Parts: sequence; C-alpha cells; structure tokens
Amino acid sequence: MTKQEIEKKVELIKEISGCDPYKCMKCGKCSGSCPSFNEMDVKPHQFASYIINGDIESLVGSQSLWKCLTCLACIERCPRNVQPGKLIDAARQLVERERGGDHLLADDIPELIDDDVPQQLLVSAYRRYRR
Amino acid sequence: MQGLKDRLKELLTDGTVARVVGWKKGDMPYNPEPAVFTSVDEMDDFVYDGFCGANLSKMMIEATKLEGKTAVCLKPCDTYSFNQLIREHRVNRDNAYIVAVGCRGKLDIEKIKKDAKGITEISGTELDGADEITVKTIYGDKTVNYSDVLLNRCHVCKGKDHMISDEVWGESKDTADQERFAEIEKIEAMSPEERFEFFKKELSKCIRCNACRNVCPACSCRKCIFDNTKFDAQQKANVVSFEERMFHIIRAFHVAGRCTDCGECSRVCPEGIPLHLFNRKFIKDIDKFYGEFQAGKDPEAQCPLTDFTFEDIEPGERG
Amino acid sequence: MSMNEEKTEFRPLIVAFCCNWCSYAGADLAGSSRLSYPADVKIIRVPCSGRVNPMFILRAFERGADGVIICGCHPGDCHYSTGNYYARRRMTLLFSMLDYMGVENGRTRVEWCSAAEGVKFSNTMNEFCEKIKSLGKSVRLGDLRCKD
Amino acid sequence: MYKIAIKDINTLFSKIAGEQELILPVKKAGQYNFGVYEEGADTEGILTNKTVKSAKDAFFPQFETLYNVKKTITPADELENGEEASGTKIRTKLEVQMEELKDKDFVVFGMRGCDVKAVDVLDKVFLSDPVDNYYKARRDHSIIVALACHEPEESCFCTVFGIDPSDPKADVATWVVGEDLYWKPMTEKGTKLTESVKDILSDADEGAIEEEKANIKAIMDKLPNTKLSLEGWGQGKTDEKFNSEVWGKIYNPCLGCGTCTFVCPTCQCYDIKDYTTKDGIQRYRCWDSCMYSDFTLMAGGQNRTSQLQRFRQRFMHKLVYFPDRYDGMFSCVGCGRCVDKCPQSLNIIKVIKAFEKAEKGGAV
Amino acid sequence: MQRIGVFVCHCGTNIAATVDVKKVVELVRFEPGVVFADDYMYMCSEAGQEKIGEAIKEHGLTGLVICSCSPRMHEKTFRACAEKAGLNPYMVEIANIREQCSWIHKDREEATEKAVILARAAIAKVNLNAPLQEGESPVTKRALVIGGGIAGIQTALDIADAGYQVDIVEREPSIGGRMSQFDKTFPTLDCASCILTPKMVEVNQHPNITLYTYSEVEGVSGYVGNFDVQIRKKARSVDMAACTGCGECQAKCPLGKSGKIPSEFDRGLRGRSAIYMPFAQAVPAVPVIDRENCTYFKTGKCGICAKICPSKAVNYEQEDEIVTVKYGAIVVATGFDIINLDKYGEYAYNESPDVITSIELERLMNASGPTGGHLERMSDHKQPKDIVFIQCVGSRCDDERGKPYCSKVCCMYTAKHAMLIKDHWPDTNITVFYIDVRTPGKNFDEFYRRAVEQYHVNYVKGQVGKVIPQPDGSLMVQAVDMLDNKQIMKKTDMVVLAAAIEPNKGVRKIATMLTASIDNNDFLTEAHAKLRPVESPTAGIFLSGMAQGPKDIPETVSQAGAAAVKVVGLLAKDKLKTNPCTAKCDPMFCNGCSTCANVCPYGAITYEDQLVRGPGVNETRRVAVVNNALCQGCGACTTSCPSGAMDLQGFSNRQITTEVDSICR
Repeated sequence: MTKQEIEKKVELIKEISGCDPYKCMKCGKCSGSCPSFNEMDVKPHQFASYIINGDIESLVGSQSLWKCLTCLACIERCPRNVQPGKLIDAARQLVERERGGDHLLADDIPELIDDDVPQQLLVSAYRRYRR
Repeated sequence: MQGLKDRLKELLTDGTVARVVGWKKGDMPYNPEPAVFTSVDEMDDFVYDGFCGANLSKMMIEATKLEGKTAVCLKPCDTYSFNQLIREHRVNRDNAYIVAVGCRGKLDIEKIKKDAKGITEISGTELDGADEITVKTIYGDKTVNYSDVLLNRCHVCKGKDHMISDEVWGESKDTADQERFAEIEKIEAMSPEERFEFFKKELSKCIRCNACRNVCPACSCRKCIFDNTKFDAQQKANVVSFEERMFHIIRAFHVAGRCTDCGECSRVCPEGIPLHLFNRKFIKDIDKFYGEFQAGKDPEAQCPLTDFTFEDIEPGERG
Repeated sequence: MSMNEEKTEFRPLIVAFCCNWCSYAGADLAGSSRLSYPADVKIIRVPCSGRVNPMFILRAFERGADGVIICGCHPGDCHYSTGNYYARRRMTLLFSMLDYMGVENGRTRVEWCSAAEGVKFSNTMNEFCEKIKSLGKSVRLGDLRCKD
Repeated sequence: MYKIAIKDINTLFSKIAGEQELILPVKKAGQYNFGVYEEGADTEGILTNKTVKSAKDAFFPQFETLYNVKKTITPADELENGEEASGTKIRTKLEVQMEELKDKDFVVFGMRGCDVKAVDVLDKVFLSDPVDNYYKARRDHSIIVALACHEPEESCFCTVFGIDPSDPKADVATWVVGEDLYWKPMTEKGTKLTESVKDILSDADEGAIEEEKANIKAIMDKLPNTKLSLEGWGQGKTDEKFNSEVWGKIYNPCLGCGTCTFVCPTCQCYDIKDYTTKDGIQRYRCWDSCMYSDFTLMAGGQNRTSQLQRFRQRFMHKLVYFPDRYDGMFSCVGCGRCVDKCPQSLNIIKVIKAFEKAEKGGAV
Repeated sequence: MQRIGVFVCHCGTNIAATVDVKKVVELVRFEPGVVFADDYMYMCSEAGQEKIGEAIKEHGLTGLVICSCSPRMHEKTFRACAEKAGLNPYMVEIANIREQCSWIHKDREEATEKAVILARAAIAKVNLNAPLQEGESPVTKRALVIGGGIAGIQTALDIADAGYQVDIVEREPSIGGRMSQFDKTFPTLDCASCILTPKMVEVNQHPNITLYTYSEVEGVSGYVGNFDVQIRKKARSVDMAACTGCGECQAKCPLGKSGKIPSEFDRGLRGRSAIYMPFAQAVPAVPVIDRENCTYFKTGKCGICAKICPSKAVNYEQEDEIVTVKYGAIVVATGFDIINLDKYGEYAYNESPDVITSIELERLMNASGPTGGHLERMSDHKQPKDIVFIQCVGSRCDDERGKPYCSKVCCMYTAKHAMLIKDHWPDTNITVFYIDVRTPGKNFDEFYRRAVEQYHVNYVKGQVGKVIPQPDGSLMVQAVDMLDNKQIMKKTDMVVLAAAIEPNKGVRKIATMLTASIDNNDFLTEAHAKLRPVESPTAGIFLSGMAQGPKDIPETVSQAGAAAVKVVGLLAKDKLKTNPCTAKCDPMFCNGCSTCANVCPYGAITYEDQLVRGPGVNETRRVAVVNNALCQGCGACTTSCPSGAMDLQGFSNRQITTEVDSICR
C-alpha cells in the first residue's frame, strides 16, 4: 500500500468508527475485558497503535477482525472513549466494502433468515452492512 | 361608560383617591386625550370608548409620586406594562388605585379614515356598543365592522385578563385572531436582501420625532441614552440612514425582555412605521432561545437579559 | 501597475473587543509566539466581554468598520464569573436582530479565547478577516458620511 | 388657463422632471411625503392625500451640511520641491470647504394653500436680516405649483388664518375638476414653467374652476374647526397668556416628542452640530424641537427645564411671539398635520379651545 | 484640554525592526492634546523612565501615552513612573505596539500604520481620562478557615502563630478530616494519627483559634477585608462546656451495638451509636446526637444518654444557632472525597463486600479501625491470601463515568498498602494492575521500587476488565498483562480499588457563596496557575489543600502554610487599597430600576433614596449606589443600564466610543 492509500484507510476507519485512536493511553482495559482475547493475533489494546502507526495491512489481514464478537465490553469500559470495538468493526467494514459485500438488499433478507437466527444478529448485521 | 365615570367620581368624592388618570373627551369624535382629573367637575369630560387606546401606565410614574392615591384606568394589556414598571421600581404601587377597565379591542382611526374623510361623528364605539359602528362624514355616512378597524396590536391580543387590579369594571374580550409571530416569520422567510430593502424602506420614513420612545412604557428612562451627552450618542440628523437604524436597534435592545408588546410604538408613529416588528422579534428570539417569557406577567420574574444559563446558545447560532 | 493593484485590494477595517483577562492575554500570547494575523484587526481592551455595549458595536459600523468581533473568556472562565454569560445573551440577540434586518450574517462574531489560546486567537483573526474580505465593504450598516 | 387629463399626469411630471428637479408627494411604505419624482413612479392618490410632513424640506431640509473642515498632514519627505515644512518635519493644513448653495431651479408640485402660506412664514424668519444663504438660494430657485384642496379634511382649519384653500397663491395654481387637472400660471416664474410644458397642456376655460372653488368653500364651511376664534391671541398678549393657569391643566398628556414640530410646515428651529469625519469635521444643521429636553440646552442646565414650559413655548411662539415680532402674522397655517399626528391627541386647536373655555369660566 | 506626552519605545529591535518608530513619533505629534512626543530605545529602563519623568515636569504633561509592549507587561511600571513625577497614575494609557503589532506583522509600512492608529486611539482615550484615586477599606483582623482537615488545621495554626485570630468551621463533629482515617503515611510510613493528633490538640488549645465543629457556612457577604459570614452551629444536643468526654453515653446507647447506623468515619465498615464521637481522638472530645437516627428524636422514648450522663451535658432541646462573624480573609480547605463507584459495575464494588476502596482498606488496617488493625475480608472475616489492587479507577477517564485528571496520590498509597500488608503478612500474594506508575517526589520512586524489589509486589502493566464474584466466595479477576500480551484470569480474595478523588461535594455551594470560581471538575480555580496558586481570583479568598487540586499530605501542608502567609500578609495591613476603576452611577440619569444590581456578580450595587438636584429636578428618588470596595470593575452593570447612568471609570462609555471612533477614522 502506498502512503496515500494508508492515510485514506486510516481516515476511513476514523470516519466509520467515529473514534480517535490518539486518545488511547494504553491501559489495556479492553484486552482485560475481551472474551476473544486468546483467539486474537492482534490484541484489542493494540488496535489503536496499529492504526496510529499506519500498519493497516497487518490489521486488516489479522484474524482478530473475525474473532471479535462485538460484545461491546471494550466499548463500554474504555476510559478514554477510544472504543477498540468500534475501531475493529470499522476495519472489518473496510474489508467488507472492498470485497463488495458491504450491503444487503431487502430482497435477499428472507432467504438468510431461519428460525435460529437471533434478532440481535439481524440488527447488528443491518448496522454493519448498511450503505 | 357612565357607570365607570360615576364610580371614578365616587372614588374622588369619598377620598379614596386624590386624582384620576383617564381619558378626556376630544374635540373630534375620535381623539380623546390622556388626562389627569383632580375634581368631580373636571370628570364631566371623562370618556372611555373604542378610541381610548393610549396606555396610561407610563403616566403613573409621575402620578404616583404625588401625594395621595391616584386612580388609573388600565386595559388588560396595559396591566402588563404597569407590572413591569412595578418590577423596575418606577411606580409606587401603594399610591396607585387600579381600575381594571374592560376592553373589546381598540380602534385604529387611520384605518377608518382610509375611506372616510371629513368625519363629523362616530357612534357605537363604546364598550357595550354594537358590532357595527357608524361614521358620519361631510361626504356621506358609512358603517364599518368594529372588528375590521381594530388596531393591529389587538389582532394579537394577549388576552382579556388583567394582570393586576384593585377593582374591575366592564367585560373584556380576547380579540386575537392572528398568529402573534406570523409577521416576524414572514420577514424571516425573506432573503437578506429583501429584508434589508424592507427595513430600509420603512425606516427611511423615520423623522426622529421620538414619539415611539416617549410613549413607550418600557422606555421610562429619566433621560434617554440618546439624549445623554456623556455617551456622545445624541443625534437628530434623521436623513442619515444609519442613525435611524442605530436608534431603533438600540431602543428595541434596551427594552428587550422588558417590552410587553403593548404596541404603543406602532400606534403613535406619525409615519406608520411598524416598529413593533423589532420588539416582537426580540420577544420571539427570547422565547425560542431562553424559554417563553412574557414581560409584565409576573412582577417577580427575572428579565432574560439579566439572567443566563450555562448552556445558553452561542451568538450566531439560530436555535 | 502593481501599485494600482495594491490600492484596489480591499482592506477591511476590523474592530476586536478583547476582555482584559483572557482574550487580550491570548492576543499577547499570539504576539509573543509570533503568530501573525492581518494588520486590519485593531484591538480595543475592555475589562470583560460583558462590558461591550451593543452601542459600541453599532458605533464601529457607523464609523466605517467592516467587521466587529468580541472575544471573551470561555463560558465558565470569566474573571468576573458571569460577565461573558450576559454578553453571550446580549450578542445572541443583537446578532439575530442584525441578521433580521438584512445585515450580512458574519460581519459580527463572538469568540471565546483563553489566555492560553494564542494559536486560536491568531487563527480566529485570520479566519474572520477572510470572511469579511469575502463580504466586502460594509455598506448596509455604514454611515454614508464616513465614505471618502 | 390650461388643463391636462389626470390619467396623463405622469407625462406632465416627466416633462417637468426632464428639465429640472421635481419634488412632489411620493408614496412610500404606505405614507405620502414630499420627495423627488422618479420616472415611472406611482402617483396614485397624490392629488387628494395629505402628506405626513409638509413641503418644508424642499426649502429647509431636516438635515443639511453647512461646511466641511479638512485637515491634511503631509510628512516632510513627501513634500514637493519648494514647499517648506516649518519647525517640524510635518506640515498640517486646515481647509474649509463650504457646501455649495442651490444653483438650479426646481419645481415643487402639490403644495396646498396652507403649505404655500407656510413658506411666507419661513421667509419672514430666514430672509430677514441676517439672511440665511442656504435657504435663500433654495427659495430663489424654487417654482411652486400649488394645488387647491379637492377634499379638505376635518382636521383642516386654514381659513382661520385667512387662507383660501380653493385659491392657493403660488407660481402656478392647479385644481382637480372632474377627470382633469386645471393649470393656471400666476407669476412670471410660473409662466415660464408653463411655457416649457405648454405642448402637453390644452387650453381650458376659467369658468370650470369656479364651481370647484365654490365646492371647496362649502366643504370648509361644514368642517368642525374652521370656526375657531383667535380672539385673545396675537400681538401684545405675552403677559396675559404666559401666566395663565390653563397651561398647567392641559400640558399633562404631552409626551415631549417632536412629532408636531417635525410635521409642522412652519416650525423653523434648528440645531447646528459637528460630526467628526475621517479627516476633519462636518458641520451640519438639523431640525430641532422645542419639545425636546435638550433643546437650547446650556451648560448650566437651562433653558426650559419642564415639559410645561416647553409645551407653552411652542404655542406661545405660534400664536403670540411670532405675531409680536412679525406684524401680527401667526406662525400657524391650520394645515392640521399636528392634529392628525399627535400621539396623545393633543393639538393647537385643543389649546385654543381650552383657553376659550377657561375665559368663559368653564373647568378645563 | 490635556497636555499629553507620547513616548514610543523601540524595545531594542523588537518594535523598531518592523515599526518605523521615528515616523510614529512624527505622525502622532499633531493629534489633539499632544504637546510632546519622543522615542527611546527601552522606555521601561531606568533611563527611559527618567526621560518620562523629566518630560512630565518640563512640559507640564497631564497625560501619558506609552507606545510599547502589552499593558499587561508594563502598565504598572509606567503608572508608578508617572506617580513618581507627580502625575496621577491613571492618566497613563498604553498602546500595545509590540505583541499586537510589531511581533505579528512583517510589512514595515503596514505595521507602522497600525502602530499610529493604536497610538491615536490611546491618545483619544487619554484625552478623556480623569485622575482616579485609589480608595481605602479597613481590614478585619480575623481569618476564617473552612474545613478542619490537615489543610485547614495547618493553615489555622500558621495564621494563629503569627498572632491573628482565626476560626475553623468544620461540618463534621470533629476536626481531623481524611487524614485522621489513614493508617500510615507515605513515604516514611509514620502513623497518621501520631503526627496529626498533636496538631488537632494544638488547634483546640490555641488561644487564637476558635473552633466551630458540626457547623456550616450559611452565607457570606462583604468583600476582601470585610467579610460577614453566617455560621450555622448545628444543634449538638450536648452542652460543649459541661461535657467531659467520658464516653459513657456512647457506650450505653442502645443503638451502639445494633450496627444499624453505619459509621461515616469507618466508611460503613461498622456501626456506631446514635450519640457518638466519630473516633476516639476526636477534637473536641464532645459527642453529638445524630437526630435522624436517635430513638429519642424519632419516637420520644429512650433518653438513656441524658439519664446516665454524669455531667448532665445532654440537652435534647438544643437548637441550631446562627452566628455572624466578621473576617478579613477566608481560606477554603474543604478537601476531597472519592468518587461514587455505582457506574463501575465491572468491578463488582456494589456486589461483593470483598471489593473495597483504598480508604476502606486504610480503616481495615488501622489499629483503631473496625477490625482492630487485622486485615480481613468483610464477607467471611478470613485473612486474604491474595489481593489485587486496581489503579486508576475513574481517574484519567474521558467519559462521564470518571474524571479526566490523574488523582496523583494513588500510585504512592497503593505501594504503601502493598508494603504494609507484606510487612504484617509476608505470605500474602499481591498483584497491582497499573497503567503507569507515577511517583514524582522526594523519595517517592525509591519507595515504589522498594515494594517491587524488597517486597516482591507483583506489578502488572495492564488493566482489569472485569471482577467476577465466584460462588465459593473468591473473586475472579479478568485482566491483561500488556507486556506479556497475555490475558489473565486470576482468582483472588480481595480487590482494592484506587478510586478517583474528587472535590468535596459541598465546595460548589461554598464557592457560589464566596463568588470564588471553580473549574469544570469543581476544583477551586487559582488566581494564576503558576504565580498565585493559593489565591482565588476573588480577592480575600485563599485556597488550601485538595479543594484546589489533588495533592499529597506534604504538599497540602506546604500549601496550607503558603495560604496562611498570604492571609497574614493581608491581615497585617490596616487598610486595603481598592481598585479605582469602579462603576459609578450618575444619579441624574439613574432610573433606580435595579437592572444593574441584577447582573452585578459582587453585590456591589445597592439602592438608596437620594435627593437629586439639577436643572428642573429637585426630588428624592431611588438611585443606584456602588460600593467601591466591592466593585471589581467588570462593567456588566454599565451595559445593562438602559439610560447610561452607570459608567465604568477608566473604561467609560465615552472612552471606549472615542477609541472606536479613532480606530475607524
């Protein structure tokens, strides 16, 4: 990735998440809270520094993106309002958008729904995949 | 009217009051003047009809300084002004005896004159008069609906209740049939250029006669800041357009939060400038920015301009 | 030729009322930090933004100012505890009235600027100057007699 | 005697305005006031409606610059060769620039009998020694086209002062008769003006205006205030009237605003002030009002200190002092503007009537 | 007409480099009123000042305009210089041609032009200046200290020792404050009560100190040197003079054993009686009856304490008493509290009794505490074998749950706690989860290192995400070790939270009464963060201790001493000079409408009926009167005054208007 591309992506992550990674004071409360911590290769408390350092490639290539449960614990507890959960969600959306899978059509939805899908997942999916 | 006159005479005779502030019959059917009556004899000229639009509360500033009580006839809207004057310590409540007189809206002679020149007689303007009034002129007779020739302010009447009184005489009617802020909103909806042209046209008529200021019950300063040589603000140069704007903006600003919207300024302007548009704009803004406020309603309420909250909006924001 | 061009460039006249405790000190800080802003801005020192009478603002316009900016301590930081709160209400109403009368929105401004905000002071002044330049000479509020 | 159809009247105005400045009643934001005629202006109603202010502005404007004083400072290094900077390195210079006097003719159209008479009153003041140059220049260049009152109003009482509203005395007199405006030059100036517009006027018979005159007289007879008696006023009444107790009884509602003085065609008081400009001062004069508390204010706080005194002054001046000074001429012309416009419905008629009543022993 | 001298400073090249100083001098020479104009290299230097002095005498100057640096820099200097030469100091105006001109503009022509305009404005203003005289107001030689913690105690002692009367108002029944709750103090580990109690006793016995315990400040009026303070002495229900402090009453109080009334002093870790002294060493050693909980006051029955009191000191009829006392200076030492932890559900503070705050730990470890100094879990009274400390609970927090600042003392007291525990029970396993360890201070870092190196306290860089109480009574701590990049699930017996500290809740009310400003966090604001750190911007109000910001005991004590010196400096004066730039009402114009009084932040405006005489006026009427000693010259009244009767001396309407005119010329 060129420098410009990285900058663009960093901006995009900031825009989507609405969070400022510079506010992170590296306290680790997010990692201390994370239920998926052991599954992750990049730990929640590292998200902010990856973005600050422009290591977007490693971030979007990491397993963490797909291990985050969006349980919102880190978002709730972050004392600095950095909210790593939102950052990782933003990175995830970045990837999804590039893959073109960033949206759902209303017509596609019935097919996807079976009785076991919890309501919350639907809401979460709508939020994540809306244009 | 006779009942009111008799009652006031009684107040004078039994010594309850030393004088009466009311209206004196004019030399034409429509021009009663505010007057101070000190004897029962003088009271023969007392009148109260549809042309008694003048707000008498301001006269009480001087009258309540005199010895003895002064009776004053106040219409519902005038009582707001009186309350405001009490709040500002400008009248001595103890020296005032308020006869709250009924009102069914007051008449605008300019509207009547628009198609009736040479008026010799007008009948049916009393409080208990009919819905129609008859205007006799040397060019012929006419009838008009009472409600069609009301002063503009009566169309946005604040209601028929007196805010303060010692006794009440006569029935009142709420004559409001227009949105109070409709005129303001209409102007706000114009483009800045249109607004500027509108006000330029209106204000360029101003002759700096100061009638608006001198009649205004909120402009009760002993000496106006525009007459204060120390402020170096005095100017009589009316043709300089800035002067009128400065005068009218500052005047409206000085009465902001104190103006009861009594409409006297617009009533007396010899050039028919709708001066209430300034005051009412401030009232609208105050209502919108700082919560609804009616000056003179509650003599204890804090004026919005001498008050604040930590969360007030920032200048330039439009709410 | 270049002389002529210089002369035709519009230089606005801007009056800035700065409260002694915050904004005037902020202006001093901008000065000692060598943060430049146009010389068109002339500062008048007042004890508090609450001291700024609307008459001063109109007077400035009358005498040919193209823009007036009032700077005070941030709400809550007033040296006199409450002065800027009153100023905020007064100016809100005054600006709204000027706007209502068709005067260009933007010729007047209030900015809260602390003694530590030299950068903000300088930025604000630069911005405000640009704004006034874009609005051009103040005609609507000016006194005709002041024109050459 | 000439006439022109009222529907074509703008042609006449255009023609006049083409040659010189034309001042006539102009409708602006709902009110009629004298103003400069502009091509294509709406002249509807100007022949029948009373203006708020009189035509006084045309001769004695509410605001006029008298002169400017300019100060120039030239640094020494910018002095041209031969110029000398004495003492310091800078030369300063003060220049007085007089305002130019009116030097072109202008026409005032639509003044009524009362307004024309009011100019006579102003003439007495401004044209007697010392002559006011600014005023004189305007008078010298003015051509007055007067208009007989087609529809006098109930506030009119000019006949009390011996004015005939049906037959105004001016450079040109005009009458509204039916659909036409009749035009009659009365002076040399008037004849000259008539010559310049003759091609759009048509000849007319003098007889037509006689009926209009009679009409006007009949209306005036019916109006309530035209029978007002001025007995007891005029020359030599200063002591008697000044000390009367009636003033104290009637002044009370007076607000001390200047409406009556500013709409009055004869009030002639003014104030002179300096205004600081970029490089000096501008000396201007503007109307003042004896009703104002700062009128002729002196350092010690004089002159008149109470509203009673100010109120008395205005009417004493109109009805006693002026006649005393100018051979019995009253400085009221009965135009009725103050009657219409006083915010408190107080006026000169009420004053005169109050005195009459008091003299007959009635309560005021 | 003034005779004005204009002096333009080069300030070396600071001004002269961009402003053509000579040209400024030449151009202002012809301004109205100017009779003399000159320039000099350094106007503020001795030689420069001499030059000014000479010019004043030689040219009979009545006004000065100095074109130089900011008036905030040298206005005082030049005013003093004028005064020395016999000119009223308020006849001096400064045109700021350095900070606001030469330093920010590059174009020489432009800068010179602006300098001339600024000079002209100053000249125009001086033309309207009038000599102003500083007023005088007397000083009441008595000080008030609000708050009887270590800050208040130290301030009061220092003032009293200097020979001035001083009163302490303390809300609680005893002085001593937070420090009396502590066990040991860092970094020396001496016992808190051993060093505090003597001071408390000294306060009680000092002839110059009067104590108002169980009392609150009810109202404040007046101004520097002349405060009138109303103090509410809450009904103690015990006669202070008669009580001997024997303690019989609390021993016999039926509620004492019930444990129903939580002891405030012990942070609710044990109960107390309804008639009680907060702690054994309380000063004064006189109990109070807690009327809200006392059976007698609730039902009218009981009355045991009154019956058994050997000195008949219990008095149920006692009522609140309000006394008004005059003071010259007031010190605010209202101290701190810790934040409410309700919003930190993840730490299970409200769920488990074994999650405690550090202050509770202090009480648990204190020999006079609920457990007699034996560290035990509140749930099962067992001694904890494993303890987890969590740092920065609510400190350095950006959201509304906590505080944005660092609480400053937590790192140190946590190290202290860890060491004390290890000292007593060496086999206790201690883990401290920290974000940063902050130990600036003399011997502080050494102290912390000792905890690690000598006591082997386990410091983990990382935070606890959640504390989960377990069915077996233990606590599960989920945390991260950021250096190992590992998540930790750790079972522990006790969790200690280093909760953020915040100013005492009552300070907002007190600050409002005193018109002393407070910041967004409710800490009192200093007059100047660096140069006047113990003074409030409101004259006569001084700051001591945590009320001003987080600090430890040594710092508090030094600040207390500093505040005392400031107070003594004030009380040592017989009279105070007052700012002459005050508002002034012209009775001829005043309407008496009270608008100005409504906006005055100092209550400096009152109304009186005055005989007003002038042209056409001779009447007694209500007019505004400004108290010059109270007025601080903000000018809010002048703007609110519709008639222009109220004006501000030194910044009058005409002066500002003329500056506007001059700039816009």
